[in-house]
Amino acid sequence: MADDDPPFPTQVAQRLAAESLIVDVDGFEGPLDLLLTLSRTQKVDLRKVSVLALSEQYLRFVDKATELRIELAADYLVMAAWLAFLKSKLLLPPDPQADGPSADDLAAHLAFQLERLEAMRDAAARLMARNRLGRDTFARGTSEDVTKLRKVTYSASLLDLMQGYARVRTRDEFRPYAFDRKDVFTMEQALDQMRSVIAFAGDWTDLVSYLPQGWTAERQRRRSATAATFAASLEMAKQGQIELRQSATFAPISIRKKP
Amino acid sequence: MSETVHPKAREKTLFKAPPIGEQERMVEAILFASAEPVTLKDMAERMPLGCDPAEAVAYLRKRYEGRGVNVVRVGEAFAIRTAPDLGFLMQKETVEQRKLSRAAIETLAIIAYHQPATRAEIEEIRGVAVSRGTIDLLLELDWIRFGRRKMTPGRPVTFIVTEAFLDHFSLETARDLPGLRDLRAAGLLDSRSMPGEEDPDGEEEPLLNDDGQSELFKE
Amino acid sequence: MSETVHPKAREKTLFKAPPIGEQERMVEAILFASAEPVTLKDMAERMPLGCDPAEAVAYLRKRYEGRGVNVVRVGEAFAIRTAPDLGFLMQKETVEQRKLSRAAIETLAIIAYHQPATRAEIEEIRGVAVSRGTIDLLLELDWIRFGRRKMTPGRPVTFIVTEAFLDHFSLETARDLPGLRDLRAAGLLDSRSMPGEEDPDGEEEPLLNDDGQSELFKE
Repeated sequence: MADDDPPFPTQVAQRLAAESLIVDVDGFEGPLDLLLTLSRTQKVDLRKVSVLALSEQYLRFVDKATELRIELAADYLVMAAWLAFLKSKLLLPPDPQADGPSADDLAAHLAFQLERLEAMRDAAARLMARNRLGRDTFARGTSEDVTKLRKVTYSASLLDLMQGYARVRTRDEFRPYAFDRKDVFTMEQALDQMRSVIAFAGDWTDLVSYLPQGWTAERQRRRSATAATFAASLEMAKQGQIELRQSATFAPISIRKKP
Repeated sequence: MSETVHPKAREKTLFKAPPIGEQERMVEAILFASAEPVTLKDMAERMPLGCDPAEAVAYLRKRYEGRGVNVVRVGEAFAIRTAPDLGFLMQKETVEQRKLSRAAIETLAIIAYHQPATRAEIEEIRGVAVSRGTIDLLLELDWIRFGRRKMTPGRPVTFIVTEAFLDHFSLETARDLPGLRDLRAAGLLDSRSMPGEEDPDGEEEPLLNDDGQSELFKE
Repeated sequence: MSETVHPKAREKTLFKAPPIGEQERMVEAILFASAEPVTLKDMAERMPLGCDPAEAVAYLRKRYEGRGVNVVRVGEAFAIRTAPDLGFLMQKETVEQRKLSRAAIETLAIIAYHQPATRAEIEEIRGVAVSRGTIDLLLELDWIRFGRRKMTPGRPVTFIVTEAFLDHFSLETARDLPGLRDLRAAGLLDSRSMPGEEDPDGEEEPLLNDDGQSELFKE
C-alpha cells in the first residue's frame, strides 16, 4: 500500500531522537527499545553493532536522565546495571577461571535481541501494510443467514419412565453422604493465603506465623490449618518461590522468600 | 478469461472512463459489498467519472445468468441474490435425537401415574419446583395436556397424558402402566437401574409398596 | 452457459452426485451468502451427498480470477472478497480501522511469527512487560486466541493467531506471513535466551522447539 513516509526521514528523525532521548523517556517501550534506538546512531548493521559503545551510550543516557531528575522506571536501571557489568567484563581480559557465559557471549546475545526486536518491528509494519479487510478488501454486504431448521426429537422409553417414577418415590429416604468441611482448611486456601503474604517476608519466619486468623484457637482447626500450610509451603518450595529450614527433627520449621 | 481486464486500467480514469470490462468489475464489487440494493445513480457516484453503470450492470447480469447467484433488479436498484433453485443450500436441517431430561421424565412419570395431577402435586412428589420449561416441553411433545381444573381452592389446572403418549410408550391405556410391585418383580427397580448416579432405588424395599401407588394402579 | 445444469439435477442425488458444474454453482451460492469464510466441511454438509466441494471451489476460484470479487482461501476455509484494487469504491463500507498501539502491533506480530507464543516469550522479545490490556484487545479483535498450554513448568498459556486474523490480513495461512522464511533462515525466530540464564518459561532449549511451532509452520 501507499507509503506515506517522506523518502529519507532518517537523518531528521535521528536528530530528533537524539534530542528527545534526553527528555522523553516515556516514548520508549522499555530499555531494549531505547537500546535499539541508540544503536541506530552507530549506523551499522545490527550484527556488527558495538555492544561496548552501545553500553556506554546507554549509561550516558541514564546519567543524563538522573541529572535532569527524570525518574527512570526500574527496568531501565536494571538494564543499566547489567550493561555496566557487561562493559567491565568486556574491557577486562577474560578470566579463564570464571564460570558462566563469557562477555562475548553476552554481548552477542544482546546484539541478537536487538536484531530480533527490529526484525519483529519490521514484520509488524509489513503486516499492517497488507491489504486489510474492511479497508482494502470487503466481505459480502448482505450475508444470508443459513436458516437452521433444527428438529429435535426426544426419546424416552417406558423403562425410563418407570425408573423415573421409582426414583422420585424412594427419594425421601436417601440423603447423600456429604463430608462436613467446616473445620477443614484446604491446601488451596493455604496456598492463596501464603502467596498473598510471602512477598513481605524477607527473612526466616516460623511457619506457624502463617496460620490464618481464626484457625489457631481450636485444636481441630489448628491441626487442619497447620497441615494445609505445611503442604502449601512444600508446594511453594517445589516451585522455587520459598526456602524451607528446620534445624532438628520436630524443631520449628521456618520459611523465607527465595531471594 | 478473455474479458479479464488489466488491473491497472483504472489508473487512466483521470483522462477517460475505464474500459467497460473494468466497469463491470467495479459494479460487481459494489453490488457484492453493499448491504442494500444499489441504484445506478449510487453506482455512478462511486465509480470514476464517465462510467456507464447501466451498461456495466447489463454485462454483469448476463455474466451471472445461470450461475449460483444472479444479478436481480429490486425496484430501481440492483443486487446479487442466490439463484432461486439453490435456496435449499441456505437451510440446514438437522435432526437431533435427545434424551429427555431427568426432570422431564420424572414429571412425565408422575403425571402418568397420578393423573390428573396439578403442578403442586408434582412438586410435592419430586420435592423440587417444576420448571415452566419442563411442562412446556412435555406439552409441546404432545405427551401431556391440560385436564379438568381441580375443584379445590384456586381451581388449579391439572395435567393428564395424551393419546400420543400412550402411542409412544405402546400402552393401551394409562392403567397399563406397570405398578411398582411389577417393576420390582421384574427386577427393574434394583440398584443397577441408573448407572452413574447415586441410586436410591431398590435399597428401601418397604417404601416401594406404600402409598405412592395411587388408587389407579391398585392390584 | 454450457455448464448450466438442469435445476432438478439435485433430486437425483440419492443416486449420484450432481455434475461438477452444478456443484460449482452451489459453492458459489454458499460463498456469496456468507460474510465469513466457509470451510469445505461446512459446504459438504450443506450440499447433496457425494459432492466434492474442494474441486468445485477450485473451479470457482479460477472463474473469479481477475474479476471484481475473488475467491480467497483463509486457513482451512474459503471466502469471496472484493478485489484489493477496487477498495477505493467502497468508502461507504469502509470500516474505521482501530488505531492500534505500537505495543499491540508488535505483540500481534510476535504471536503471529512465533506462535504458539507465551507471554514470557513476548516479553523476552520486546524487553518489556506485556500489559493485560494489550492481550485483551487482541483477543477482543479475535485476532489471537489461546493455544495449547506449553508443557513447561507452570504450564503457561500460549497465544496463536486466528482465522479472522488471516482473513483480515489477506493471508491464506500463517505460513504466508511476509518474510517468514527469511526471518526463520536468519535464526530470528529461534527461541534463544540469555546465555547462562533460564529461558523465559524456565525450560531448556530443546523443548521449546518441539510441539507447538512445528504443526503450524511445517514446510
